[in-house]
Amino acid sequence: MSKSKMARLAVFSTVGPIFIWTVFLIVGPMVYIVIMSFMQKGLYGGVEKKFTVVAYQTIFEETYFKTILKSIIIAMKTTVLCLLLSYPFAYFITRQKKSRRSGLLLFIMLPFITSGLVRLYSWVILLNKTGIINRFLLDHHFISNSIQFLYNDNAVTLGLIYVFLPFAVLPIYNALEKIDQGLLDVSSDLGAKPVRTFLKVTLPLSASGVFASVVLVFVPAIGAYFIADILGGGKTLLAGNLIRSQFTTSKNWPFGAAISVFLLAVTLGMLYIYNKVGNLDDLGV
Amino acid sequence: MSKSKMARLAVFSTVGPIFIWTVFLIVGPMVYIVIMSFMQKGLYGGVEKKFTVVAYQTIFEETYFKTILKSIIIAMKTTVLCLLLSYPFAYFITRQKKSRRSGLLLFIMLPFITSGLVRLYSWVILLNKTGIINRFLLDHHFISNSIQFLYNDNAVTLGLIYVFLPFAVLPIYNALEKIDQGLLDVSSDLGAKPVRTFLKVTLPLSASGVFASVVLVFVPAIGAYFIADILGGGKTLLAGNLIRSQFTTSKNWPFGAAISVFLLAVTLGMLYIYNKVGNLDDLGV
Amino acid sequence: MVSPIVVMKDVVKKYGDLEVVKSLNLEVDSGEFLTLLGPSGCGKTTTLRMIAGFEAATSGIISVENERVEDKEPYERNVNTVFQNYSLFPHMSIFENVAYGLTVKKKKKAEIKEKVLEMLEMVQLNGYENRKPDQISGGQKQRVAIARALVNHPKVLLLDEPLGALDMKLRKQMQLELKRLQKKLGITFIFVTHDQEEALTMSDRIAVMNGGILEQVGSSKEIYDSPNTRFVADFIGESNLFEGLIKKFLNEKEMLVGTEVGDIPVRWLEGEIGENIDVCIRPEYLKFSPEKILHGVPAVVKDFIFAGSIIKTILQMNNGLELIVSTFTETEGIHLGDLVYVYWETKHAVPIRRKENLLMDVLAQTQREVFYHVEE
Amino acid sequence: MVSPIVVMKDVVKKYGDLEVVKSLNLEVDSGEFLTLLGPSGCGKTTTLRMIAGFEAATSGIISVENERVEDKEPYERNVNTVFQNYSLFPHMSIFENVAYGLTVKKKKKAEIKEKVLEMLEMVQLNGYENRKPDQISGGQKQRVAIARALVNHPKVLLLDEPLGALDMKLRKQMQLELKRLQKKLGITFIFVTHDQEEALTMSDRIAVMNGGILEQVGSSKEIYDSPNTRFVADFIGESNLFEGLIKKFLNEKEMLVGTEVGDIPVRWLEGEIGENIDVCIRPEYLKFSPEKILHGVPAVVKDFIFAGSIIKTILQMNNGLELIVSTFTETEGIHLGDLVYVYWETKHAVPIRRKENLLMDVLAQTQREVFYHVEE
Repeated sequence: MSKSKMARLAVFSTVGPIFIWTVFLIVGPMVYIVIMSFMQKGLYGGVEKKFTVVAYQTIFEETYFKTILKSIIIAMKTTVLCLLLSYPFAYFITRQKKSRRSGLLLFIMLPFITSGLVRLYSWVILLNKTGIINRFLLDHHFISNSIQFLYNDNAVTLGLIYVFLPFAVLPIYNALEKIDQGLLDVSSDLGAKPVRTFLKVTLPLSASGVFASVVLVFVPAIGAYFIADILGGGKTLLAGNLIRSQFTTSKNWPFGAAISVFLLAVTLGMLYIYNKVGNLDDLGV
Repeated sequence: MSKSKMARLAVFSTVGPIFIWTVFLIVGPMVYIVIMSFMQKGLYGGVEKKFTVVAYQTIFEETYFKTILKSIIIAMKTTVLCLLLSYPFAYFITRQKKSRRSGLLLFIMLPFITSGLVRLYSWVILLNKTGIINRFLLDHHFISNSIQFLYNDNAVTLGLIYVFLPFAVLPIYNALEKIDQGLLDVSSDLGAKPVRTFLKVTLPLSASGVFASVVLVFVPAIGAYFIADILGGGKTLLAGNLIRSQFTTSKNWPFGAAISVFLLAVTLGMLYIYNKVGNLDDLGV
Repeated sequence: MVSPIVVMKDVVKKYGDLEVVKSLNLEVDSGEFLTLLGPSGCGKTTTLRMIAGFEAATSGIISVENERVEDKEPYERNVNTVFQNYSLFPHMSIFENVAYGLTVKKKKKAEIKEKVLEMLEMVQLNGYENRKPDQISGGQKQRVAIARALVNHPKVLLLDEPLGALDMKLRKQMQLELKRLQKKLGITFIFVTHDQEEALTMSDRIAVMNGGILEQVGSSKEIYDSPNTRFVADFIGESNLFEGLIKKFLNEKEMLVGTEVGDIPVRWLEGEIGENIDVCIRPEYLKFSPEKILHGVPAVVKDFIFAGSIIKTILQMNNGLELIVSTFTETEGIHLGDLVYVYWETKHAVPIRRKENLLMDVLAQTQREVFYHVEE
Repeated sequence: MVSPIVVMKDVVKKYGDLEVVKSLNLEVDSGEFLTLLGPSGCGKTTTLRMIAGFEAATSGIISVENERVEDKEPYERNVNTVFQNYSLFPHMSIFENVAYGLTVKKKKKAEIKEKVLEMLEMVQLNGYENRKPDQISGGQKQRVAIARALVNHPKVLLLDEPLGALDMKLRKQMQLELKRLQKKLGITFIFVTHDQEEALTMSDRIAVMNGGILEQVGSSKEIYDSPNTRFVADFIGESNLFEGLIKKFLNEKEMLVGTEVGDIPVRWLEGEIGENIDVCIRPEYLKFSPEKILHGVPAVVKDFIFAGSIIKTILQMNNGLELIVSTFTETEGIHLGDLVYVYWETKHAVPIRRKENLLMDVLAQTQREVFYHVEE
């Protein structure tokens, strides 16, 4: 055996096991969930080893399905709004001088360095019936009774946007920054006004970044529950809350697993459609 | 005014407000938290407008400080372990053929597309006293009584690693992939064996990726509470749980805010030290 | 008289305190192939980009077809550009790339198709219209970039080192193709390069730039045979340079210049006796012989360099400086170490004014102009 | 006799089914400056990388200093490489870059410092040791890369198009510097380039590659004056090629070749009457005159191209093909459209065997060898 082959073997024998273990750690539970979703629920939690699709049928019961559907719609709203906010923001940063860009990015990322939890509570404090905004409006007689901004779908959506916005900015920024200025010059040189250049060159070339942003926002948004806890105050339930209650109070594990698998399928389906519509295969994404 | 200036003005008048609003949305609550941390707590929640550092003093009371310190240590452990797992993993992927790399990355990211919550519950199910692992060990008489794997610091650390690992892999992978193969060739050409090349070229040139991984793991790990809820079962409290209880049951908002600010300071301090030690200024990071 | 299609007057470009282009005056005639030639960082690309509209001139006037364009955006100027690194749109097919300018101008689909296919045929890329840029070779990419610009029938085509990324053989081939296209279409080409040979073979006129200053504008022959400045002599082709001062005017065509290695006969120059000048003699105009010759400069044979069609003989003069002599064939009977005498026809010894003297001229002229204006 | 320091025997490199290097045999003498020359994709860089150890040969023998190295890792081979894109370590200072090889070999600090500073002085970069690679210019980076390789005193220095990224003037200067360093240190240089002129001026010997095959190995003069194949004639310098067949052997130095444009006298070749051959005549060896000349080929003047030191006259023959004639000065009294007769000295008309005939030779030789082995 040549030395070069030996060296390669040495690398694989070190890295290989870690690699396999990591894959097991990450993929294993995933597989377990899929299996569990096709089992029967145990009486006091747990599962019984019988194949059934009851858990999936339960999803389509009206009360549950309404909640899940609402979750999906809120997650989509959140994603679209995050994109609408983060795209101009990222675009704005890439238009700045190079030296200033990382500073601006750091600035927007700074609050992200503290946990989402605290930032959410600060929203509660700002928005609740005795919060600063209500007090300001009352003091200046814009309103006569305090308004409850919290504990509804909009508050939850706002919270979701707030927590996941930084995730949307970064991939778009990266994609925009990679676009060769020369291509924009060429477009302008060939007679295209800025709006056309944006639509025909900038936007298509940043599609991969937008795709990444969609994944990074939609996926956690569809599963998030603590935001609904805090800003929805138990009145706005999301699929995440439903899942948690199946594993805790309701003790219906297969149903919890089935909702997860269902949401995963919805997510993959949406990404597939996005991919087709966006013609991302053109970009080698 | 020239047309070019007008065009630029048009862009700024569209993008500018969104930019300012985004900054306000993101930075505003942050500022509010800092201010709140220096106020007095209200009797039934809320704050009174009096300057005081009582909240910060409370942090150093033994019971609280122990929890916060433990949080920091667990977050550090999580970070280090995530790096140790993800670096070889990312390295392994970059050593593969280019065509195979994105597939491998997608594979590791796939479970991430389902929410962390469900994956955590699957761990509970695997690890608890009546879980699969215990049943396997009992059935094969490796043990006579079931072992409680859950509800301790190690379970929480495991959970943290599990949830945040994908965040650690990506930046390191990106940094490793950017390293010019020519530099590794040169090192070998000049007589350096693979290990030396790794230590002197690969590792220093991936430092920026490692830094990003540290931020992306340490920051959420120090603030996470739902993982402690699920895997710690109320027995292992983290700083995140402490913060939440101040905003909910304990109604001591300034204290909650002060812990957040304190953790932010610790985080920034750690990153500063890491930056100095790692000599990242050399890399233009 | 052909009227100039592009006029640049007192154009200055500053980046902060750095003056990249210094008061540039240039007229480009309609249908001309003009090359901006100079080393990296001489301001040639910046000049081109100011004409295209990608850079705003700090001051001065730029006009295309008698219309001032300084404040116009690139998309409002009737000039097109071919970039060095191709800059093809990676998300569009070759057809879509070439059609881009016409689509923007909202031409009819049938017309676009006809014109694009015609242009692709002209650059010998018929059949490639459905490929993506990453599916074709470097030379093909360059041809697409040229087609994409030319399909719009611009008044002026700007080319920014378009052949820089191609290898030698392909480059030569593309030079011929470009020249052919330019003649056929009669479009004005402004071509930027740092390759002197490329400039010399392709251009009607060459504008040599150095440090933001236009050193000389003229035909290849003028630039090569009668360089205005030491820089031009040194940058374009190889040259042997002597430092000296004017000693004597021999007749209306010749003068005698005193140098470290003796008095040498030089082409006539409007100058004064005692003025410091440089003398440039091209290596192919130098001859040498083992026999002593009047005004011949003694030198020792140091080296023979075989450069393909040309053999370069390196000679060292008494003062230690080296001369290069180019010949097509080996000089028989001459060996390393031989003492030879170097001579030349006087018309090939070109006198060059020193920069400081040139500056004096400019100052004098400026003063004259100031007086003129005052008198008005 | 100088013994070869690098020997490649029947070296083949395949990527999948693609044979990039085809049974290559090459010996490089100690202290020699050998250039691998060829167009993009001819396998020259792959050949270099096999010597360095970055690519494993699919089959064949590679030895350095009589020691087989095919299975050795790059860090076990006593050769160093200078890469095209510099490949300086961005996180290390210039000093640390140059010191890298010595540090790896665990030399003493004082020794390292002395050697690095000495080498930096040799490449004229003293005072730059504390800078980072991104703080120096392209030419300086290239010099650091060369210093970093040379400080290890390798037996063989491999250079992979090291000057490709530099501009013309800097490139010429670095060519001289490299040649000077090579002579001074007496290290064997194997230099890869696609630039014929660079190869001709710098090399002791040139190995011309095309499509993975070594077409010809020889001194610049041999390659230029007596190309073995049509490819070599065409790739190195400019050439006028006639297709024809051997008609008659005039004497032991000359033969008559029949072509489309008439019978022409050509240098003698060991061939048979009736054999198809190509004839190559370099543009600088062609002469033309308005008067009719024996064996002179009639042609019409189509164009004059001014290329600096050389003026190229393009002539068109009866069969439509064009000839290039190079002269230093304009040919007086000749105008576009004139009918002229082209002639040359017979020794400058080089006969070239056709590839298919060469193949026959190889086959014949192989058969002979087979017989030889059988007889043993």
